[in-house]
Amino acid sequence: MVARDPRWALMAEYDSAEALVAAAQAARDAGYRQAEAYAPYAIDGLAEALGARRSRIPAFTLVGGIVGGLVGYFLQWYAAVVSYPEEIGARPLHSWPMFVPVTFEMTILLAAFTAFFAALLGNGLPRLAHPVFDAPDFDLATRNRFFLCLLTDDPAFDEPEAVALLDSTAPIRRDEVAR
Amino acid sequence: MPSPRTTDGEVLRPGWGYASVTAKIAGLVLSRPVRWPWLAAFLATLAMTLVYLGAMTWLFIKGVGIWGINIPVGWGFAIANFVWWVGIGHAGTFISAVLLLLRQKWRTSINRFAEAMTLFAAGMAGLFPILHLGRPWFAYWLAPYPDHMNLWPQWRSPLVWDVFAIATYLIVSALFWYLGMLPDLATMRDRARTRGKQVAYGLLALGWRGEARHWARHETAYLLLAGLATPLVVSVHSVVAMDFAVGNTPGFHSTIFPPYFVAGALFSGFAMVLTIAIPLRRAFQLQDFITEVHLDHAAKVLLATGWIVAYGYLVENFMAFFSGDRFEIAMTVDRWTGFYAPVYWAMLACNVLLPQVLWWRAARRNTLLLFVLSIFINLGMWMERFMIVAQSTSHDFMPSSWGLFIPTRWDWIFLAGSIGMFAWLFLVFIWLLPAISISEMRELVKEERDEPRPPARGSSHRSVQHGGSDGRA
Amino acid sequence: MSAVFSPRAVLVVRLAVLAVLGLAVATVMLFVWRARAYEQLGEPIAQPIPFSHKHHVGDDGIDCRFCHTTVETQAHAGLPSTAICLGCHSQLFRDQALLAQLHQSAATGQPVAWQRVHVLPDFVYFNHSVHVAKGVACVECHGRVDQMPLEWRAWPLQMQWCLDCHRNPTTHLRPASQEFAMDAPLPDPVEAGALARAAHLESRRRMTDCSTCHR
Amino acid sequence: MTQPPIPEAGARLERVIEVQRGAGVNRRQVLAAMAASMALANTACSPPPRLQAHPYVNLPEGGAGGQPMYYASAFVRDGFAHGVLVGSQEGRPIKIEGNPAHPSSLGATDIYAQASVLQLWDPDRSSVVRQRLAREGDARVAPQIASSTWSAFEAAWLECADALADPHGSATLRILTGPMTSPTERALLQTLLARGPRARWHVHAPLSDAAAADGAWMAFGRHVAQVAHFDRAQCVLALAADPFSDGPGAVRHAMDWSSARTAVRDGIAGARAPVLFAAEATPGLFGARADHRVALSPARIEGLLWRVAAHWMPELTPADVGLADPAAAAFESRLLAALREAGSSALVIGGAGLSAEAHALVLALNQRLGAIGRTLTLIEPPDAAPGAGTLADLVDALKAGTVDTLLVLGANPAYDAPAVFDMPHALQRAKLLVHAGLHVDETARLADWHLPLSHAYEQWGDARAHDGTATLLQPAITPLYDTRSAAELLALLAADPLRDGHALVQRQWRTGREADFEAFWRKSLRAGVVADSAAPPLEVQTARLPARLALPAESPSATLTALFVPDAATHGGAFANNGWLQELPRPFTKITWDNAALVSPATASRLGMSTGDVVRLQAGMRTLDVPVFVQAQQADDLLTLPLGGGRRHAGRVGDRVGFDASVLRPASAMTLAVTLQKTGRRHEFAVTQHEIDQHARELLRTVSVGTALAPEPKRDQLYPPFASPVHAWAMAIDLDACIGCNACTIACQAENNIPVVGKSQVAKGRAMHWIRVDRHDLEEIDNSGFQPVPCMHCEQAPCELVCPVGATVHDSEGLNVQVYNRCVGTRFCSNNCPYKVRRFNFLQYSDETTETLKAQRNPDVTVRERGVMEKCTYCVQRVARARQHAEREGRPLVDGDVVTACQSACPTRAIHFGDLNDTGSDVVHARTSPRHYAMLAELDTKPRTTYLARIKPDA
Repeated sequence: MVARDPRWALMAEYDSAEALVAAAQAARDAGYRQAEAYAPYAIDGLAEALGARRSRIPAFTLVGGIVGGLVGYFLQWYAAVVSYPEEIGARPLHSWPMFVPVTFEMTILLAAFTAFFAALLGNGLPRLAHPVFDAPDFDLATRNRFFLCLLTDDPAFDEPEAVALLDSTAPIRRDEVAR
Repeated sequence: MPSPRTTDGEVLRPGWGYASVTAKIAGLVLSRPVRWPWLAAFLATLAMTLVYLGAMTWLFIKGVGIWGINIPVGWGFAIANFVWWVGIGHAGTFISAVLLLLRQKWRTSINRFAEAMTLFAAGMAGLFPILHLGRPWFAYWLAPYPDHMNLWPQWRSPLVWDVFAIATYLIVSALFWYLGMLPDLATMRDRARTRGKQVAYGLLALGWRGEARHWARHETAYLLLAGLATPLVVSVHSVVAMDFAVGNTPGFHSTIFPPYFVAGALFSGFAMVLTIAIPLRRAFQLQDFITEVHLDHAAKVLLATGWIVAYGYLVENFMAFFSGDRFEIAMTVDRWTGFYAPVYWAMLACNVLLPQVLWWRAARRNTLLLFVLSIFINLGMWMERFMIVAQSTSHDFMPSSWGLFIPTRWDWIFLAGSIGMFAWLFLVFIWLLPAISISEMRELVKEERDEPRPPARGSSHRSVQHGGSDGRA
Repeated sequence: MSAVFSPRAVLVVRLAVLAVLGLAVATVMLFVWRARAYEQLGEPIAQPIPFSHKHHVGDDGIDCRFCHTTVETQAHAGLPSTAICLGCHSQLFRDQALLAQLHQSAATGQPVAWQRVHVLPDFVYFNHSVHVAKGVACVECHGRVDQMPLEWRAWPLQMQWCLDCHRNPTTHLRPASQEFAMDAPLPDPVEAGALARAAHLESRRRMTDCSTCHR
Repeated sequence: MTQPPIPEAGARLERVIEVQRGAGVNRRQVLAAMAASMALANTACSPPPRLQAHPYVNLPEGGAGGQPMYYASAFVRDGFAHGVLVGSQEGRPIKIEGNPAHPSSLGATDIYAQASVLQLWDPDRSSVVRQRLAREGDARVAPQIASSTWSAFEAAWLECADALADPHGSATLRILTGPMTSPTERALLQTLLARGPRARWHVHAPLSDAAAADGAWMAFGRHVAQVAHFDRAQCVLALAADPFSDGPGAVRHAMDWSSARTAVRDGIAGARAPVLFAAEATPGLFGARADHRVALSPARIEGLLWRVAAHWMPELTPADVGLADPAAAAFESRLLAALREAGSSALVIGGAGLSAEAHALVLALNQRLGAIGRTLTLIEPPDAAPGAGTLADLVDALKAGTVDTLLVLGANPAYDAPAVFDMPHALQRAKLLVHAGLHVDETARLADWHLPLSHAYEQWGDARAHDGTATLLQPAITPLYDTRSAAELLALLAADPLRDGHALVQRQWRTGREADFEAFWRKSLRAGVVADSAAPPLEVQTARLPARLALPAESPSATLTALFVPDAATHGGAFANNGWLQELPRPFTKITWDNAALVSPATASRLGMSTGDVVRLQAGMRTLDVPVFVQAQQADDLLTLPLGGGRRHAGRVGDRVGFDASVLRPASAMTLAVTLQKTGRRHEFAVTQHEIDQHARELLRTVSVGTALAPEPKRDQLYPPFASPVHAWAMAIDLDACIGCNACTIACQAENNIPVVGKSQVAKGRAMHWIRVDRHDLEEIDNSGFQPVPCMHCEQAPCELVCPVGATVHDSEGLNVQVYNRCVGTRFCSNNCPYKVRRFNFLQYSDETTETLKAQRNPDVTVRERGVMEKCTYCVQRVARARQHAEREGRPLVDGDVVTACQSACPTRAIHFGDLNDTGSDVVHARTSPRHYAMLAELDTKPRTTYLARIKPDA
């Protein structure tokens, strides 16, 4: 096999969201599949421009919620009817109307957990160390600057073309990101 | 420097850029502009917190008998405080979640500290049910777990519902809060200049780097949490209301309670938001972010919820007589004329009478007046909780067992202590974390810019006079 | 700028997190272990006089009721009084140093301070006589004392354990003739059923009422 | 009834305390563990404390315990015997039951008999002989007290005994005792008196009304004791008297009255019950139950008496009769009719506050009515003290300095003698003062020698009942301390060859029975009474009519009449150190830990006073500051002063509780004219019931005789009910029988280890009584009604629903059980209890340090710790005991096997308890009555505790 490129990516820096979105679009049109874009806030359409698929988080959350509800109700039914049945104020052992609140809370709780961790894991976080952190100016990615990275591992990556592509998007600067 | 073109719609004064917004809010934490007022408040509230912890220790040693509670009034201040704090703990999530779903721009600059307030208030609330137990060291018996006694919680008790509701609410609010703060923590990491802060914020930021797909998932999850938190907000205080509504005591046993408690919760919650926001924006020069518009909107919510609460009072009294239940009637008459009547009328004054000034725009934009009013509403809402808890039980079915609850000094210490600890936690929060969501403010900046006026150039030019250069500083 | 966390730092963080998790697990394990220790199963307990059930019951074959006189009539089985011990030991081994405390007790009127082996909390009201009357043999709760040189606790004596039997007692009953025997086998299901009917056992609900054991 | 206890009882107690101490350690360590668990949230992580087990050295008869043993004995109050069964567990007397065979009890008890067991275990009881050293100078001011021994005292006594016995000497001996009915003690006392030619006996009965005795003397020229038979009476008139609470026959009176009413209660057509007329000055239990009641000052009551008597005594002149009293006109006419109709079945009783003449007239009236021999038996007073002097005589002798040796036996004159005698100083005039008693009380502190006496349950002895029936006292436990019984002490003083109580009593009763003594002895011990020992009726001549006193002029508005009565709980101070009684709500005022001057609302408003005002009373030179309590049912211009407060040396409980009314009390009379002025100070009462009006909530219902209550509407049920397949326990309380005597409350407290919480806690609203007795003003009958309220054991219990940990649940027999060890103390159950019968341990209430108090506790009932809810359990431990007993015998439970503590104590049998599944049971019968109802039935809690409405007197 060929030795891997010592660089992780080529990176271009922009000062406006519009520029970044345009560049991302261009990269995608040029066939790049592993381009990454960084912005200080959520930019509508940027992820789509990079070709992100529709998120599956909502589906996970729904499942989590259903599981939570079932677990919650089963817990109450099992404790009150099976494990240690006791006469409480002459109410039936299985007094379902009174099991509703806890069931509801458990539904919300597990759904919330799923949504939260699905987002985190989906983003591969926590990941404290990443090549881009060593890139010049990257601390501005959380302030007011916008970045586009073309990854060297991308099968479509070809040095001269990539350089040309990035320059064509009029970045305020371009750097190489080491692995 | 109020801009000449300030209009109703403005939730961010013009002239702010990404960098300046970032610098301003991050600066509040990193280069703490206001030292002395903060330090004074911090020390004062810290002292109150220590007193509070001391009082708790004494309570655990001696027992709840140090309070004024008795038979028939088994619940006194502790539960009144609990309900009051839970109520206050509602505004935050309501603002963040509901207003987010409703796409209310004005939530942006107040949601972060409102959520923090929610967490701390709910925390204060969560303490009281444990403190008020006769044997607090067995509080964990309210949680279901397999034990060698083969015993479980009694699921029909609203107190168990409480445990689940409050716990869920605390956890979900915390997740929501943290998820929203993640990008800002990254900002802090990158703005921090000392190694220690970089590491601390770096760890908390979990390596957030603002990648486009991350933002997308982040937004989805954030919206989902908002969607889940919205019914949660309604459920939590409904469950708390059921602590009373499920009981049979005249004054407890009322179907209006859940909606009326939720409304009351928002009422007191927004009052507390104002109580906090007004000094905050003044102390930290945030008038540009928290504008009169925010206050105005909050005031309108106050007015609306205030009327729902008033309706609640009306229905309570009406139903007492309409039902023809002699016990309800006697209890209601006692409310009007009995030992606790002064509290009742003062409560009505605070919660129904005073808020009516908010019909006037001038009043809604007068920060001092709003501040005072918000405090009165907090007071009034506390008195409402107290009336429900103490007066109802003091005057129930058996005249031969009627008795009064007279608070001891310990009752007052626990009320004051919880307020002090709440304030202390909040001060710690604005000391260590960005009190306003930076990333969302950037979006706001973007949206402001995309609007035809003011022209983009102008903005960057104006931004210079803010000292917040958009170039590499 | 340079990254906040070098790969090395990340490793450190990872290890730290692992350590914390490991510690948490260890603590839980510790608590569980101590909880088990609470039951003190099979731990022989030193006594002022090293009394051996193995010798008295196993070797000599003395009936339980000979010493525990009130087991059939009262809540307490009856810890044998000094006089009962002396009933034999005024003759047997009377000069043994081991028994000095016994004679001293008889002389001074001060009881022998035995260490308790089977302890129930103050709020549990166990009644030996009823269990005996219903056909619950000694071994069911005290185990094979005839094999215990020093008495130890054979069963946890915790609520869950009591409940297990109270929920289906039938399988724990023996005929009156074998209640005080140590090695009598449990009767077959048919006979057990007959015993249960004869004993007029109360309903399962009654047997698990709180008021059955707590007052 | 079992054999007398065996000698090891003492050792047994030692052991008990040992074990208790062990348990104490245990509890403390558990608490520590719990404290740790606050941090660790895991109690299991501290290994269990290693406990010790102490066997008997010799196993007592009756086994190791677990089964209670009952010793027939008697509790002696004011010299009279109240037959009881002393219930012992593990050798410790822990609970008193009435003795069904005893004429004063018939199985029931009053509050004092119930509380007597706490008196036995009172940690402040005197335990050692005390001697005052260095008598010269004014040593008494700064006395040096040294604990001494009986032998030392005996030696000291022998010295002066010879001097006393010397026929030519001058040394004098005076003996002061309370009323004394014990044959043994009286015999020994006579021998002692006989030994000293200059010895004299004085009797001091602080609460007895001299006027009554003088009245009898006036009428018949001799002393008589009156034995009333309510069961034979058709009409009873009580004049300033409360036969349901005063005197040794009170319980019997209530019992007879109640049983005479059963036919009417059961609605049997044409049944007649005794009609009660009460003319009373201050509210009493009899008045509250009377069919016709009027509140008058004692003087006006006398007027009434003369007017009524005149109808049977033509020889009385109009001057004697006086003018009609408008206040009593209606009452009077009704009364006359009733008396005429009743004839010889009428019964008239006079009480404290009447003059001797009035008492004489009462006897005469009874005689003219023909009541004597039918509803009223006159007997030789069991406590007659022929030749004995009064306290006044003794004081004169003391002041004259003619008393060398004064022996005070079982009396406390330094506290309870009227202040006019200036007893503390008078006593110091005696050259040698010897005091013997249960406590180191006010008198003991002045004495040169204090000798500790044994409690009734620690000694062999005997005493007579109100009708003269003798009871043998047998010890249920050997003395806790080095004490002697009164008989043993007298034997010592009289240099009797016998010193042991057992021998002394046997000698006393052997005379005349040598033949079959052993059989007699066993029989009497087991029965608790000596058969056929009741006093024979006296034959009296026709009563001489007294001369009418000049009617006292209507007192000027500034002066009021003060009436001295024994406190309704501390009984003149004798029980002041008894926490149960101090904390017992007084029947009418519901005051605890206090006594108060009662005034009528009219008088209060006239003088501008309200409850809690402290006023200064003045009579002659003496003044006393007392807090006022405004009480309806009180006669106008009358001030009731309860005796028994303000003890100076009662003990840790009784010291300085309330005021000491004897400061104002005159030498003999029970009334006194006083002037009153306000001090402007206020006093806080600890009251357990603030609201007397029941706000038309029909909690306490009344019906006219023969009519039925409207049946409760049938309510639809959302859920099918839970069945109680085997037993279904229930209680029915007959409000027509209840006289509000509080015996149930104390019985429950004794049975269920209910802690005493103290005045400040009661004032906060934290009294712990499991069964409280509510009093309501009933407009419809213009009188007070009493309603005992235990847990209702609702079938649809609101408390259970809201408990988050299932600490209060229903058991299969329908008991609403409270599982203390599961309770975390949210108090939601109490908030949700419509009847407010739940009680909470807001602080650590139960005493875990005082050994003797721990020894009193019922081992079958958990001692509740701080933070736990508790309430009436229907005496679940008694249910369990009965069940286990039946199961050992292989038989089913039958009606009457289970008797709750309140039920067994009740003097009127108002409480019915039993199994609803047993169709023949007493409680089922009660629930079929047309008077049957459930309190707050509209809440549909389906209470198992229900009530039978009180029957209105027919107008």
